[in-house]
Amino acid sequence: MAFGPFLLLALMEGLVTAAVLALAAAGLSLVFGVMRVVNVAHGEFYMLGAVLAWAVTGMIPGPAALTFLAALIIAPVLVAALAAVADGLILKRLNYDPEATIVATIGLLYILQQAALSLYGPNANPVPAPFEWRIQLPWFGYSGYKLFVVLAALAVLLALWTFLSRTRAGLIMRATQVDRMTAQAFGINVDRVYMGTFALGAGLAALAGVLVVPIQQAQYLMGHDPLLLSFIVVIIGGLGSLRGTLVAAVVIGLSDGVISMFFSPTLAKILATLLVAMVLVLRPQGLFGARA
Amino acid sequence: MRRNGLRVWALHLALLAVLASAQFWLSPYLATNLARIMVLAVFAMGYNLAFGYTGLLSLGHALLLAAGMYAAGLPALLWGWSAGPAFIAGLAGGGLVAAVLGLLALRTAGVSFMIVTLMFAQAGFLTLLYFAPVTRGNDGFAVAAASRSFLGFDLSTDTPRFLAAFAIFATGLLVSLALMRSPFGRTMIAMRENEERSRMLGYNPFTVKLAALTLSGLYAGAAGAAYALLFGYVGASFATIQYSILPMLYVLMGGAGTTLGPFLGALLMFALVEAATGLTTAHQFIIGAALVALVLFAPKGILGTVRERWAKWLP
Amino acid sequence: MAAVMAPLIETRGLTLHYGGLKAVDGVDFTLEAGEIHALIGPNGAGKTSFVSLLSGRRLPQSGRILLAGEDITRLPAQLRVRKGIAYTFQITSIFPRLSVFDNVALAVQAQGTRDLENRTRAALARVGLDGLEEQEAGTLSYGHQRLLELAMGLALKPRLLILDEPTQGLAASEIEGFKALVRSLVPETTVLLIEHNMEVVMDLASRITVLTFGRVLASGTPAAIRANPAVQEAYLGA
Amino acid sequence: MSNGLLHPTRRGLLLAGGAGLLTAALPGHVAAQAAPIRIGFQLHRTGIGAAYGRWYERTTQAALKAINDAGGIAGRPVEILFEDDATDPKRGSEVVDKLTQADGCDLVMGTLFSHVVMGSAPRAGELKVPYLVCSEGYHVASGALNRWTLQPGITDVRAQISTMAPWVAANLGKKVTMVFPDYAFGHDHRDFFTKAVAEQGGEVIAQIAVPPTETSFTRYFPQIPAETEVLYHVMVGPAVLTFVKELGEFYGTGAKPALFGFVDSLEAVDTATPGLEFLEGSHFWEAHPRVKPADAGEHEAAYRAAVGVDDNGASVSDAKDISTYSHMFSTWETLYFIKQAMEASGYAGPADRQKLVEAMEAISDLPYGIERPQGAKRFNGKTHQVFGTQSISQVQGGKLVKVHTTTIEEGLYEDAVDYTTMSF
Repeated sequence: MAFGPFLLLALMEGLVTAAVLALAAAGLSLVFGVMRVVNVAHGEFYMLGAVLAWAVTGMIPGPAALTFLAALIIAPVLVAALAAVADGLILKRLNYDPEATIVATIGLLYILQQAALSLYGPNANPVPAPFEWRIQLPWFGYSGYKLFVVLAALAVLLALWTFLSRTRAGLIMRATQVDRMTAQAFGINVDRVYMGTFALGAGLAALAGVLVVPIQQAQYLMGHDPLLLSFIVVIIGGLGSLRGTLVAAVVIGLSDGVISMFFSPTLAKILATLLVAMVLVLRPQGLFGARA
Repeated sequence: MRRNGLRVWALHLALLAVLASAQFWLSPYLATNLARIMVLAVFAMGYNLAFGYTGLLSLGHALLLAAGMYAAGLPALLWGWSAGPAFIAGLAGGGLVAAVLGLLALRTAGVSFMIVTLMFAQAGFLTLLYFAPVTRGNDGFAVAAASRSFLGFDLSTDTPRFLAAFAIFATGLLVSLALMRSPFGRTMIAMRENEERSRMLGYNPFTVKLAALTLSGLYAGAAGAAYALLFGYVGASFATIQYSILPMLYVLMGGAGTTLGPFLGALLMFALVEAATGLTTAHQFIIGAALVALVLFAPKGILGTVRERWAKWLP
Repeated sequence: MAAVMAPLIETRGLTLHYGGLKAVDGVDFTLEAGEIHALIGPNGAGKTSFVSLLSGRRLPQSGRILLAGEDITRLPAQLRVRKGIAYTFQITSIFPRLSVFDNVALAVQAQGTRDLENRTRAALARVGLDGLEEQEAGTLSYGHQRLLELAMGLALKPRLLILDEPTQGLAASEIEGFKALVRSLVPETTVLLIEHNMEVVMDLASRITVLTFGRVLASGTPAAIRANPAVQEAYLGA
Repeated sequence: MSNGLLHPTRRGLLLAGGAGLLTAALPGHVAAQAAPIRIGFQLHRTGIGAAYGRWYERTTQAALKAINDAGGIAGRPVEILFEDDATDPKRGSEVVDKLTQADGCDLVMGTLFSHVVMGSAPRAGELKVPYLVCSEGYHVASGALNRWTLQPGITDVRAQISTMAPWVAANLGKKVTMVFPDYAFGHDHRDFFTKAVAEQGGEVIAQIAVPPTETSFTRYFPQIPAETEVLYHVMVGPAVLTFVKELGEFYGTGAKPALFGFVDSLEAVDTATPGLEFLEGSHFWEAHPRVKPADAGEHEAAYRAAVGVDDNGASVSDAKDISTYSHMFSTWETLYFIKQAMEASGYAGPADRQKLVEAMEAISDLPYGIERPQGAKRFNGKTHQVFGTQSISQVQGGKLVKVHTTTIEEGLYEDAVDYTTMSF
């Protein structure tokens, strides 16, 4: 294939990666930023979103577009509720201690993964896309649904941004992020904010999972990759910076795609990984963070 | 630090005596597993030096384990090295890779350090796959019988294997105990407790942490080499993230920043997995629940809690 | 002769900004060996920022710092400690989960590990914390934590000991002991003292420098400072 | 062993087999009185191999029941202990240890993923316990393992591939691009197919090795040269369906090369899944045709019924639950192989393990029968590897339809090792 179309394809693929990543990472960034909790189980919420999407679309009769829409609403809500329960039962009782929450969320990761394996099984199951539309370019074909994912992710991020900057709940969240003690002194119920943040973060991961499932199928081990990449995005983007998260997701998505044009796939993966690691080494505060 | 010397050494030596005799009263199955646990405990003790004592939360220790494993296994495979030189190579491999990792990753701290170490380990894993013609990639390779002999002892047989694992474990344990009772051990702990204050006492945090991480790498390298030579297999799966989480779990379970915690953690995890696979096919659930329970009810790990409540003298 | 007589610390045009705020603004300052020198000024005058520059916790945007004639402007903090500049923190910064003994031992062993035990005990005895060696440092009373902080500084055997508000939180009875202790340090150790308690300052200091808005307002003997109208205005007028 | 307390449920699982046997065999049979033969099964219940593991377990349970119903092995009942290895080599070797030393199994079988085989075989050799793998890997016949490791249930990948090359070159095209996972299984495909197709006058013009951690593949497809006549693909793991779907989206309605794939790319996946329409007309290697062919052998129906698989290769209880049909027969056949060797050697207990391996090495012809539903086999005692026929199927109307069957002879190659000369 000629260089131009090749590049175009790499960019399109990179954008789709970036879109899914930005959604998943935005959730992680919120949790990380507001609560200072490293949620190792974040990828499992993404997986649960995908698995629940499979369950919902299978249970509800009707056209694909409708059942998918239902999944898009039901799955994130269920996952958010689950996360809220986990927060109340576990994280809150740990007082959100950074080290303890890492261990606890590793435990949660095992529990959720096992639950998915026992109740859902080891197979990778497809969920039909809400619509079947292929774009045929002169050089190659491309899934229209993938472009829809990019748009949907953008819309969700925009809504999230509006929520954080324009609503009272968002303001309270940001205030708690800046200074937990002061927020408490001003009468903010920090426990409720944390629970809400954890639920929202999980819900965003689940939403990413639902969006991705027509592309990638639901499988109980699928949470692993997005977890690693989300962490990278969050740190490169700078703690708690939504804009940084978005830019970092695009940078990582695109660089992954473009690097893979020039090297054999495994070598490309090695180089992309090292590149991101070196960015972190040379700019420990992230690309957009003011300070670590 | 110098105080309680007698009972601290007595406790450690008593444990070693019990372990040394264990091969006589344990079934062959449990004795073999005890050898495995001791090798993994060496890995965990190394992790404990970095994480438990120095406060370096690494998720890249699988890279160091694999470095030792391949540094020992590849010369055995390619040039037929025997166990002695191969083990030394593994030790050096772990230390060297740790030093390079530290030079880069220690420019970061906290969660960034965790992610950077994770990414270097991931790159290391992919590199093992990429150079499959040499490393045998994901399949790995069996270490030939000729390379599994040390001073005429066949390390693939029960007694020599147990004794070799015990010797490495005992060395690791006593070295880490001596280290923790030395001024340098105190300096490592100072990094964990208050890095800025340490700097204002004249310590260079970077070099202290680099030394701690390199030491940790020597332990991981020794464990990797020992696994290759004692159990006869080298493979890229040991470089995956699971093997970075494993020593963390052992250390947290046994008690971070305690000399005996890593071994206790490795032992209990083994017992837990054995019990869990027998009780239910959903054994991951049991492990997950145990972790959550542990962190809720004994957040400092078992020995950490014991030290806090009953035995302040535990090192 | 000039080289021998170089002041222990000399700064020239030392400047530190935080964003737009000039915390330290072109400070020229001289500290003679063997003196007890007090640094006073209203809150936010830049005292702590200034000693942070001396100790190396922060690096200045411009200006120079000389230690006995040697330029140490960009020397990392830990190397300045090795050259004899010790800093005790305004907000106590000890190792709360370590024993009192270990806290001081860390300072002692940084100078070499010979006779660690005795030197550590001696430093503790000097501040009156002997007998508390085994206690966890974080469980000490606040006053004792300040003394521990001081013991760590002393254990470094510094040429210059920077004390940032050392009497804050001490009981009146403890202050007397503290003053005696500081007096006993000179002239082997030079003391730079940031202090709000004017009684302590006037009692201890051989010279005083007044900072306001990051600049030196005045410098001189306690009597001269007391008589200085600009200082009176800055303190009493504010 | 003192830890019998810890295994109630797994033992419980086996009660079905054991109890059925007892009632069936009680009157007049000595079998009921005899101590059971105990077989350890290293199972990928969790981890990346779990989708295969589930069907390996089902097929094994079915074979176990069939064997016990027919009187067991040498009149003794058989029980199987399944132990999860998490598809991990380290745990794998621990499982071999546990099954052999703690549970007292007579032998260990069942491993699929080749890195687990590599990790476990040394331990089996040390314990001197027969270790019968069901993995397709060339690692057995290449000589990388030991005297105690055998693969009597499934043809290795080298032989499978060599039999495919002539057909591909003759029927699909001579310029081939290969897409395969970047690890040993993929490398075997790369090496042996490249060689085999060259012998047929064809040529592999590009080799695209995809990292095993990859979940999306579209960006690699532009590396497929335009002059490619045949795209040879083989993928494993949970991302297989993504791979095939994205390939379809990429080529779409445009011109595309002929596709030839190993069914590994679609194991446990329904060929009628939306998004896979473009596979229509493409060809797949199958060891055991998933959709029951018109000319299927007489035992095919009985085998499917025993395992609980319908004529489309799906679970009888759920038509969407597709089996790993081209691999799982190996556990069934391995179990019958064990029965044959144990009965031939007069196996009485662990002391006879060496005799048992020698009896296995002496086996050569394995005719078609209910013992071998996939077809007749030839076992090579020197290389410890079995050889069978292979099939090629075409996707027609969303179903895999068998169009060609190779002979056993086509897959044979020169011995690379003679394990029988090695010491035990």
